[in-house]
Amino acid sequence: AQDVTIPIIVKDTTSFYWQIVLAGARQAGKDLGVNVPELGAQSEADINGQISILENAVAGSPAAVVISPTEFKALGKPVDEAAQSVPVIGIDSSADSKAFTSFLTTDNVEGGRIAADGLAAAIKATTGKEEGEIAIITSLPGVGSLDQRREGFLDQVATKYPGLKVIADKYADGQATTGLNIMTDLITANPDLVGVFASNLIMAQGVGQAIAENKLGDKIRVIGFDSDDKTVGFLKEGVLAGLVVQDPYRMGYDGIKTALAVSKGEKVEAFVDTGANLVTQENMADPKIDALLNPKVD
Amino acid sequence: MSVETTETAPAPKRGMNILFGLTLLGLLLFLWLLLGLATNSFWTPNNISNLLRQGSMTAILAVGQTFVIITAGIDLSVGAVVGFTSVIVAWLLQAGVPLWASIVLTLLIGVAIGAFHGFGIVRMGLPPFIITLATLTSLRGIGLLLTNGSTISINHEGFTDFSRADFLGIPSLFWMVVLVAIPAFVFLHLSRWGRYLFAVGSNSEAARLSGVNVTRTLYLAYILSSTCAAFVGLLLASRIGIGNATQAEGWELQAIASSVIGGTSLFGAVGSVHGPLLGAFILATINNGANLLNVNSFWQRIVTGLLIIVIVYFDQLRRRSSR
Amino acid sequence: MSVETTETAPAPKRGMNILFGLTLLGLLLFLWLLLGLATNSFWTPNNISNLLRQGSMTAILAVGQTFVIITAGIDLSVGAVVGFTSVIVAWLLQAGVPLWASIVLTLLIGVAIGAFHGFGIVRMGLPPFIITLATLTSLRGIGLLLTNGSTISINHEGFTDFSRADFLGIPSLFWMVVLVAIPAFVFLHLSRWGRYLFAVGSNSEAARLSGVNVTRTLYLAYILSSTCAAFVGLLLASRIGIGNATQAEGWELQAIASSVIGGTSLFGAVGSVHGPLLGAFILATINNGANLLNVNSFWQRIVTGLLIIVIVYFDQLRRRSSR
Amino acid sequence: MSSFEELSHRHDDEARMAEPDSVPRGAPILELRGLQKKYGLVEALKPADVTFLSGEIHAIVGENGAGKSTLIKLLTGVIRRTAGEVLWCGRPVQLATPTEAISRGINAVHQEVVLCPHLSVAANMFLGDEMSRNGLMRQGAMERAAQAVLDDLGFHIPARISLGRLTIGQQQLVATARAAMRGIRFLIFDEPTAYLTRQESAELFRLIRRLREQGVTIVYISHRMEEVFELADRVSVLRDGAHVGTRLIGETSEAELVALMINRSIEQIYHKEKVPLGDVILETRGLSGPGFEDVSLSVRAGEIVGLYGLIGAGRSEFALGLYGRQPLSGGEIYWDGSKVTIGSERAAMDLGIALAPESRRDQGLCLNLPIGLNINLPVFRRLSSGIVIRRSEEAANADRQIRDLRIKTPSRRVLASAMSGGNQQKIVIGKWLSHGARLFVFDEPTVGVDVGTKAEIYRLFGQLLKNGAGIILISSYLPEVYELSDRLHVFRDGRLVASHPFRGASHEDVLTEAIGI
Ligand SMILES: Nc1ncnc2c1ncn2[C@@H]1O[C@H](COP(=O)(O)OP(=O)(O)OP(=O)(O)O)[C@@H](O)[C@H]1O
Ligand SMILES: Nc1ncnc2c1ncn2[C@@H]1O[C@H](COP(=O)(O)OP(=O)(O)OP(=O)(O)O)[C@@H](O)[C@H]1O
Ligand SMILES: [Mg+2]
Ligand SMILES: [Mg+2]
Repeated sequence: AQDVTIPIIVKDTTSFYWQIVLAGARQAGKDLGVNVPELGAQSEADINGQISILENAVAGSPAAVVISPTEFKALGKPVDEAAQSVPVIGIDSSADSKAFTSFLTTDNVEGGRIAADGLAAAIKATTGKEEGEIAIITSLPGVGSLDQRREGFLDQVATKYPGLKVIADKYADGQATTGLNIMTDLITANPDLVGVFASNLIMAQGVGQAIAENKLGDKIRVIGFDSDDKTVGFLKEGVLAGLVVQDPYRMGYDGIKTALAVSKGEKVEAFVDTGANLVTQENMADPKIDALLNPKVD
Repeated sequence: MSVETTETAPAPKRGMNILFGLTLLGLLLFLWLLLGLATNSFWTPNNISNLLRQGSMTAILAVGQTFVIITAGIDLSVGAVVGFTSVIVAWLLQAGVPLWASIVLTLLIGVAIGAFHGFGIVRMGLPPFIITLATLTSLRGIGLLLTNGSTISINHEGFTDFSRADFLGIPSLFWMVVLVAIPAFVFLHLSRWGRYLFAVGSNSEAARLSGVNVTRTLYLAYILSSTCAAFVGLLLASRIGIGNATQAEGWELQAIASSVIGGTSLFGAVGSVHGPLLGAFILATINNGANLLNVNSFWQRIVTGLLIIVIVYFDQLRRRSSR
Repeated sequence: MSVETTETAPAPKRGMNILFGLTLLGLLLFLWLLLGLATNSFWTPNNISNLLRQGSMTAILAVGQTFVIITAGIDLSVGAVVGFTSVIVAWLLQAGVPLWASIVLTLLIGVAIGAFHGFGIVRMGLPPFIITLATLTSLRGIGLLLTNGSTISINHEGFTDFSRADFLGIPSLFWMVVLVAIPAFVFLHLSRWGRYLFAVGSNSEAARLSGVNVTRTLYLAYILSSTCAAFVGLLLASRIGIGNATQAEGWELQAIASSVIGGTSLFGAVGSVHGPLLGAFILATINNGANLLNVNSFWQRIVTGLLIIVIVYFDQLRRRSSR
Repeated sequence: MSSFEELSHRHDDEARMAEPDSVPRGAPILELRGLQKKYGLVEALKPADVTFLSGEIHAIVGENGAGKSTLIKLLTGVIRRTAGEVLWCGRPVQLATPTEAISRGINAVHQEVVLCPHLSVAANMFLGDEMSRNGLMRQGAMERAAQAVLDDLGFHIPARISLGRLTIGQQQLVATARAAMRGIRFLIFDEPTAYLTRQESAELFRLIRRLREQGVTIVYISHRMEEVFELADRVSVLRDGAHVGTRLIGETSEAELVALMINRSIEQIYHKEKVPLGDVILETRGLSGPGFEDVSLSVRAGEIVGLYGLIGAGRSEFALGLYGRQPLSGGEIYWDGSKVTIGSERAAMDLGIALAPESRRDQGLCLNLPIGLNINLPVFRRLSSGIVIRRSEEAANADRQIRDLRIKTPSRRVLASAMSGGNQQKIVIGKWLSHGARLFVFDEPTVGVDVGTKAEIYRLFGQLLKNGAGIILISSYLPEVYELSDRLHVFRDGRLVASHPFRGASHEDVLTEAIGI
């Protein structure tokens, strides 16, 4: 019955964030009567894998393709090439291509800035001033969106918060345990540490655990990125000071919706920003934020 | 690797093992001394606790791995087993299964995986590298399927508090190492089954002709390795408070490296229990020290690689000269 | 492991190699037929092109890896070398070095890495597993240090267009496989150096006493493997248009799996050039088919693991029965 | 009671508990009825009926590949039979696993040493049967017991060191001691003297006779006829996998056995070509290296120079040093009168030296590669034009050696590992015959080789000599070196202690010099 096929290609199917994107897309498929193959590489670092998946998806002659390019430059030409046979809709991140018919992104650089603002505010709330030593922990090197968050964060700190000093700029290996170990060692080595930005879900889990273990939630403020039960729990307990949350569900849903419209020849918005929000204990009860924190994943 | 005597690790002299253990211990203490001089924070009780915690899981994996390597095999699946069993225990606890039952069931899954490896190697004649590589691939898939790519939070306070607890001032995680190491030592060095592991690794045909049940010995080695991994899965779940199938990626290589740094020969028939323990804590010290010294994490990788070469090289030298 | 005949891979009878090649080819064609029936899109020229492109890089790595495995060694570093050399070529091109020189220099880096492995194994007496594991760790670190953890864009149009180009309707990447496979075949199966690889893998002492320069043979094997990896690094850089040190993670395991599926024995002295090629394209077909059939990517992992077991098992069976 | 008997007694009790049967001395203890073994299409053992009597020494002889080792492996549970029946004390038994055989008191010293090189001598002797108390091994007790047994048997081997540190010969002795400890009712020796010197052989014979006195049934396989006549009560002959007869030793002769074995007669085993001696090819002056010291000798064209000595006397080490395998620490080598340095095996080969090494498993053969590849390995350079190998010549060369040496194989593509011990030895020799050289070093060339082929190999020596080559013959088998050498050197403790011209001293003198009393 569903003869319209619109595949969605995410960066990493093994991550919760992308599962929410897929859930949104799945729901859109159900609502709109579109067949939505859910594709994606198994690591955000696997660029070649995503290119192959894009090639395979295009070979199936779908009505359109929704993709979240894993690396800006690398996916440029493959997207150009794909766009020659099908309309391509970008979500989440951008690629070095002008061939996207429409684009729904959250700006990761902006996300990094929001995190910096959130961290500064949290530090001010504890110590009374926007001053002190802070650190950033990145889950994996060489991942586009994480690089952008780091860049946004560092830039914002440098320009807006001269009192905050980044004393450690660490990379882990994608493992929560490594994040945990790095954090405990940072605590040991830097007794004056007041804030940390853990720039994705897995790092927020590991870092949160280190803070919880050492009961330092009121001394070291941590801003995480993205959310799940665990990190929301940490937020409630005050272990984490805040989470930068995007709207992955909407990205998935609207991505498919836009793609369907494009395939029917309708006119669509060329650029949509789905936004990123800072979630703290104060605003987490907001219905809008609550919806972001509890997406309908089935 | 069947016909070469030249390639087999030269058999160690009596007492050699102990001597090497002491050399390694010396290296570890030297590193600690150095870090104590270079940083103010190294010799704080807090940091020592952290260090012991950080090395514990790799240490247990390395001991299990050593049993397998002594039989001239290898177990590439341990990292995947850790991730998978962390999912299993989280899932069981979430489903309301009592703690003790969850733990027992998770360990049994470890036993089952090990038995499957034994089956593949003994009955199907597959090389250990291949069967454990296949399990590695499949287990991650099954774990991801179970969780649909996300993580399962563990809300059992007692369980998650355990990894943070201390006993007699020593972290409970390190006590778990002791709990594994003592029976492992008795098994490997004092019991006849341990000797059979060495015999099978040295010359399985000779062992078979002597009436050693080679099949059972191999099953045993792989079951022990997987069960250690499942145990580490429990500890990991307790430590990070979640079950997640993609965790512990690459830990198999760390475990193998620890074991080899600890003097285990990948050609089989040479190894001990204390060696891999020291190896694991040497690696943990390197990471801990690098963090304390705020060394760029990329340098950390480079140094780890070089150190593996240097340590194993000196081990070889020492063994060769002692022939 | 000096006295075991039972564990040595039983060697293939006359024509056995060819026969096994045919069985594998049969399996590949069978998969293709099946996918042709199950999907509309499989047998489109576009998809076949995709498939050929997707299998190419693993195929080249697997051929290089096979040389090493035949000598009873292993090269865990190839994935890291791919990532590292992608950084090198991007860096050179960015620095304005002419294309040909960048390519030559990158390949020379591959040669140097292989020579270092040879040195570690022959002169320092390290097990291949360890030295290549150490390089794996260190190379990623060096690559990350060079790029400071980010990526280097390649703006040389001719270079990045190459991987997308076709020649005679066949993707240029696949032509690269042909370019590697033909000399590799001549080398391994028709030249005396190929025979020496087998002899060293079977019994290096016997080979040495027969006048085979074992040292040189081992150097050669590891240099060939690393150079193949550097070549794949070039292809990858061309395909993704960037240099990034974290790319190609885990490709070493894929290459080893392809090689073993293609009938190479991890005990050494058994292997061919066509086997790993077929193995790589079988794995590529599984992934391609799974994508076309919209199989959940987690299932894909599970199936890949199982398939490795099944294929290697039947290979063992066939060899045993043909004794 | 000696410590050795005590230990075997320990087993005896266990065995008696497991197996209440016992038969009177002289009655059948083990009977084979139509016992058969096939490897695929190869019939390694055709249906055989043989009866072993309790307390006898039963020799088995036959050509290489006749099926002797196969028979032994069947009896010790190493391999499973294809058909037939085995009666143990009159009752059918499976003998499906080594454990079952051991539990009945059946054990063997196999042709190839099968022990664990990484374990200590004591651990090897007790492997699978450790002394333990409360689940923990009694390591000290085992070491003392093992040492006592070794001392008792007159083997001078420390029980605590790793087995891998011993020479092959010493390892063989450990295997013997171990088997004697366990095979308390039925003990099989598969060419036990192959790597032993005469003195050690004598020790072994004393042990075998002592075991017979204790009522143990002994099966003794050997290619050395004089040993068979010295030891055995009865002898069975195998030919091409078939049992062709059993004789009482008193009622047969060497000629009859040989005729049964090979179905043709050989006039003379030690065939010595009289070749006029030519110029000196090789001379060493005060050569020293690991394991040998100050060795000066020379070899002329047409001359066989024999090196005799006990295990570990340093002859193999000398050969390996000469061949460039191990660095020399002193002395000079002259080739055709001019001083040379030999830095690698290849350099030695290029000079014109060929070495057929001592251990075919460890040094001689690539076991899991085809016979053809093994034979051609030293000569691929000659068989190649440019990059590629000339495949027809490759095949022709291998086939010629297989034919000339009568290697029993359907094809050059069969793996070396599927060959019997003697046939493997022929491959090692064939490899060097095809290479050709001016100086051949043969280290224990006839270990495990049957009489017919031995004669063949000696004839080949003659051929080489006539072509102007010289030969260094290393052998622990005194009759061989004694009868063949134009000049016989005796090694002891790494030094050359005596030299004799052809038959220049008696066997006894040579032996005394080797032992050094
Ligand atoms: N694993 C095997 N596969 C195939 N054929 C085999 C195998 N083992 C032995 N054979 C064959 O069985 C036959 C008998 O071999 P066996 O080892 O019993 O000979 P043998 O009498 O002991 O000879 P030798 O005196 O040379 O040791 C030989 O032709 C040999 O090639
Ligand atoms: N690498 C080595 N370094 C030092 N000594 C060695 C080495 N290898 C062997 N030896 C010793 O050198 C001596 C000579 O051994 P070799 O094997 O040459 O004796 P052989 O006369 O050939 O006796 P066999 O009858 O065992 O062949 C032995 O005592 C041995 O233990
Ligand atoms: Mg035999
Ligand atoms: Mg010798």
